Amino acid sequence: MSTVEPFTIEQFYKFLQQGKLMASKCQKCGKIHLPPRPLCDNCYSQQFSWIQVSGKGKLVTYTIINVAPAQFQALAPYAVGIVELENGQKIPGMIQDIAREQLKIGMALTLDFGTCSAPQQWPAWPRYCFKP
Amino acid sequence: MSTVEPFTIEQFYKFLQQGKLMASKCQKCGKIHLPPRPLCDNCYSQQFSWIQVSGKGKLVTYTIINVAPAQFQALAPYAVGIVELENGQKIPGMIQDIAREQLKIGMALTLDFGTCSAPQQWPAWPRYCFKP
Amino acid sequence: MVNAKPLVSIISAGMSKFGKHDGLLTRELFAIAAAEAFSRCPKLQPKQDIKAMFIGHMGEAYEHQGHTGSTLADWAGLAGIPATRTEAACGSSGVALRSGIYAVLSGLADMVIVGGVEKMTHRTTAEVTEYLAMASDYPFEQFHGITFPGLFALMANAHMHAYGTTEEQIGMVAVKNHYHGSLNPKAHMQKEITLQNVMGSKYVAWPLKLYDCSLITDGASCIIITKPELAKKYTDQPVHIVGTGQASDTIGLYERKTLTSLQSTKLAAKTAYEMAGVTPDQINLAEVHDCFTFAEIMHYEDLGFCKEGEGGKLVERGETRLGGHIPVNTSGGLKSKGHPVGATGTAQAYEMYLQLTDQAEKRQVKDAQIGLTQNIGGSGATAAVHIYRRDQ
Amino acid sequence: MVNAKPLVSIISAGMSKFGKHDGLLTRELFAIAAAEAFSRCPKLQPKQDIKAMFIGHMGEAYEHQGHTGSTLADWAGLAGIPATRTEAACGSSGVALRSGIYAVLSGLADMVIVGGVEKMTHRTTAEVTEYLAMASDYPFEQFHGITFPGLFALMANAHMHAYGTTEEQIGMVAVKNHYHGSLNPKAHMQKEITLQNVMGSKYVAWPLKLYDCSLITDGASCIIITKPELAKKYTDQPVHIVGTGQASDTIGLYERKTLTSLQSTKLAAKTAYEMAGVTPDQINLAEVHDCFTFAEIMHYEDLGFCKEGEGGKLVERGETRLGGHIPVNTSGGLKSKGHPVGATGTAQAYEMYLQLTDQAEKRQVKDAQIGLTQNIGGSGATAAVHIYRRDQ
Ligand SMILES: [Zn+2]
Ligand SMILES: [Zn+2]
Repeated sequence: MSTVEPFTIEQFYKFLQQGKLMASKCQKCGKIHLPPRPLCDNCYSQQFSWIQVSGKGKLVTYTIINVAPAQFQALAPYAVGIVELENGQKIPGMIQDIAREQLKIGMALTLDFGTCSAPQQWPAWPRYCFKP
Repeated sequence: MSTVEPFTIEQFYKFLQQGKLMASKCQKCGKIHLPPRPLCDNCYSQQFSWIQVSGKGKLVTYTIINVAPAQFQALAPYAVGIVELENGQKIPGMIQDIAREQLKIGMALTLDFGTCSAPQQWPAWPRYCFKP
Repeated sequence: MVNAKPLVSIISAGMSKFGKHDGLLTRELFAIAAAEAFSRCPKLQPKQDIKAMFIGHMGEAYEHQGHTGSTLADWAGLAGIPATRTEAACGSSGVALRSGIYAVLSGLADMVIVGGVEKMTHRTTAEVTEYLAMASDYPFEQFHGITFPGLFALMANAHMHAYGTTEEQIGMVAVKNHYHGSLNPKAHMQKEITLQNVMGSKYVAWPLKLYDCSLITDGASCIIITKPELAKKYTDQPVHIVGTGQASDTIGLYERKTLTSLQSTKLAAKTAYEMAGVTPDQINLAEVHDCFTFAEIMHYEDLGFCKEGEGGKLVERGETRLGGHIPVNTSGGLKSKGHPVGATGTAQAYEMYLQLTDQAEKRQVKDAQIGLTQNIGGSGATAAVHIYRRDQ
Repeated sequence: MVNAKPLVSIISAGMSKFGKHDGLLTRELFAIAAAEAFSRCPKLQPKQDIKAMFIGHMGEAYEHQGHTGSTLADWAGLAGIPATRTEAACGSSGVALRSGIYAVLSGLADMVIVGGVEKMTHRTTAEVTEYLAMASDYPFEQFHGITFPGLFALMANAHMHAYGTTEEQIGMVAVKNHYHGSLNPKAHMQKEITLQNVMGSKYVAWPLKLYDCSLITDGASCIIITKPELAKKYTDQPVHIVGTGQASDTIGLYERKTLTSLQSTKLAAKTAYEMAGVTPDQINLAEVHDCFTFAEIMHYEDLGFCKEGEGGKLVERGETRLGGHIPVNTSGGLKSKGHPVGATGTAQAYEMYLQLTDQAEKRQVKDAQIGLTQNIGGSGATAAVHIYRRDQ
């Protein structure tokens, strides 16, 4: 491709829809941004490149949402957590396909593409989740 | 009645529902508040009494709303204006039962109780309007 | 004896009863708080003396009413003065206070009213939950079904894992704050609860239960601040603000280096302590942001009231209970006094004003000289810390 | 020659293109504006130098995202600093600027970034109309079906009745501002229109037509201000702010003594003029709040550019057009540059920065020394006026 996709959150989700977990790398200081940012918060550069990162990581913390927002009530109770990926970036998301008792800080989880989307108006992004 | 109704906007609308246009009068400085206020903005007293005021007044300014909020779209186009009542207080509202060409700044109008309510959730107040 | 130079001085304060106020609008609720502040200070001529207003207000959705700075100035009888709404979620009026201090120190406004208000109970719990969620990151938190209690639950779990903090210790914060609230006639809930009540309540977001959550409440609060050299013209008993700190952090909890403490609190506290020339052990009492019970434990640590990881033990030993070494949330806190979000920051300052002028009645802390308030927004992307000193 | 003492000095400024930015979030849009301000000033080290942020942002509903002060600090690479969102409807960032000036003058923050942002175009017109309506009084205006254009239409009708101002004169504001916008590469609309275009467009709220209304636009803007004595360390060409005024009025239009002028503008302007030691006839150019064309005519009068009732004639004579006696809205104004509400106040300051450093290219006002910006909220319950001076 001759044009580079914009370094935006929307583009991050578009890549997810294509089955790719993408981060941006600052061309000046090397910092990896996940999600991408238009301005490096380390060195203020606006020059980035896309890198594909591994969806494997470990669970940093989790909780079980019992009282859910209207939009998610059909799914409750559900587990959410923050996962540290192999490249060191942390992202949050729902955790699926695991019994509540088996959730453990430090356990291995893998990002799964687009299986737990819920209907909505704006924004029309796919929703990833984590699985064992 | 032994208890005085609270000097609130909600109470103002409750009185309207009873067919009464009520204002509050500051017991310290005499300022008439329409709508009522819990704190006199002239002298900072919190002591008031209710007074009934005339719904007759004259039109200070008006416009025709062509592009209406969702809730009012069925009524559009409709006239709204600000009316100065006989006691000198000004209040806004819809103007009904008059052809657009007959609207004139300075014309006499009278407050009409509860004929142009539109459905809604919060707040459950009756909606007054002005008529020739 | 701490003798830090005052930045500004509080000459009066007002607060509505916190609770359910059917039939009152935001503007009316705030006018009630302003009325108390005005009448408490007979020498004050509000129209002549007050030069600016900063008001914390979080949610324009509750009454479909934004532009609340000018709205509240109008309804407080102050139309004309510069009136500014600040919003930093649950930290909205802590930030209003900070902004008011800037204004007094600037020399452009000798006297400023700062306050906050939220009218919430006329909306359903589902609506309130939705409105409050706006304080957290949309694209990676709200979007993935992470609620506001959920964010604090994520931190609580990390803290329990790292330091062995227990659900019982977390629940003890609720018991303590309800005890304090039972002594505060303006608190939303004025009855004591037991640890069994807390432990038996339903999970909202494990490990946080219903009784670990602050209340949905209507309320308003304000204080009037002025230059220290003008304060004695208005009152014999001013309370001095000797330190102020405000800090931010990433909006997303997930982007932070640690999940067991808030860098925003630490940064704001460091600034405020240094400005005041005070160390944490010199603080006699504090109002901290117990939006969820666990948060209070984390705040103890971040504010230096105990070592990292020992917050659970601090509450367990009763040191933060009235009569303890450092009473925290004598007002009842957000947990028992209630949490009308925009009003919370200046309600903390209101409690400090009462305590440091010996007007706190049944919950008065004896011989308190120095107090601290800490107000946060969202999951801690904003923190405001202020340090107060009794007039000497 | 005016030589008023600077309050603060602008050392840099940034602004996104105003327009439709599909696929960008509020935070990303603001980061783009901040990036311009940072790169325009190579000596600036943002993390080390910038001590606080004030950000105008009106609507949390657009992205279900409140708490935007800290959010934007984070995305501008400034997480950690005190970051405060101010909201005063369409006047949100004018008020942010005022708050930033307080902060610099306070001595607590030597350098402050003030800005504003709104991302609007991803929502439907009905949604935007609903969100904007929150700026006006709910219980007596919104509740009775009075829209935002409706409020200005009520004022326009009163003005036409009192002074004989004509619909054509009102429309000439649109023609002039579109001409100016055609010279601004960052304007949303960059094409000229004719008076026939305006007069032939559909009524929104009589006498205001579609072409009398400002645009629904995405955009962000910011400026960086510091103490005057520090400015030259960062740039050879600072612009000085020599006057600031902010005022409020009743939230309800109906409660005001007059409907043909805004007391908030008059009060804010009086304060700013006195502080600057400047009279209206010394103003060389101005950016005023033309949310609706009629408003600009009223602002001419309230700011003292002409006598009461003569605003219509001022625009008719071309005096406020580029090349005229006092060019107004050389940027294109809200009408042609666009009105991303929270961004508007500091976008006005951005234009003033360009003009007073000779960077306004095709729309440069020759020999301009003194400029003024006026930003209002809602139907005028808030006004912020600032006066700028070229460095000498
Ligand atoms: Zn970098
Ligand atoms: Zn009175």
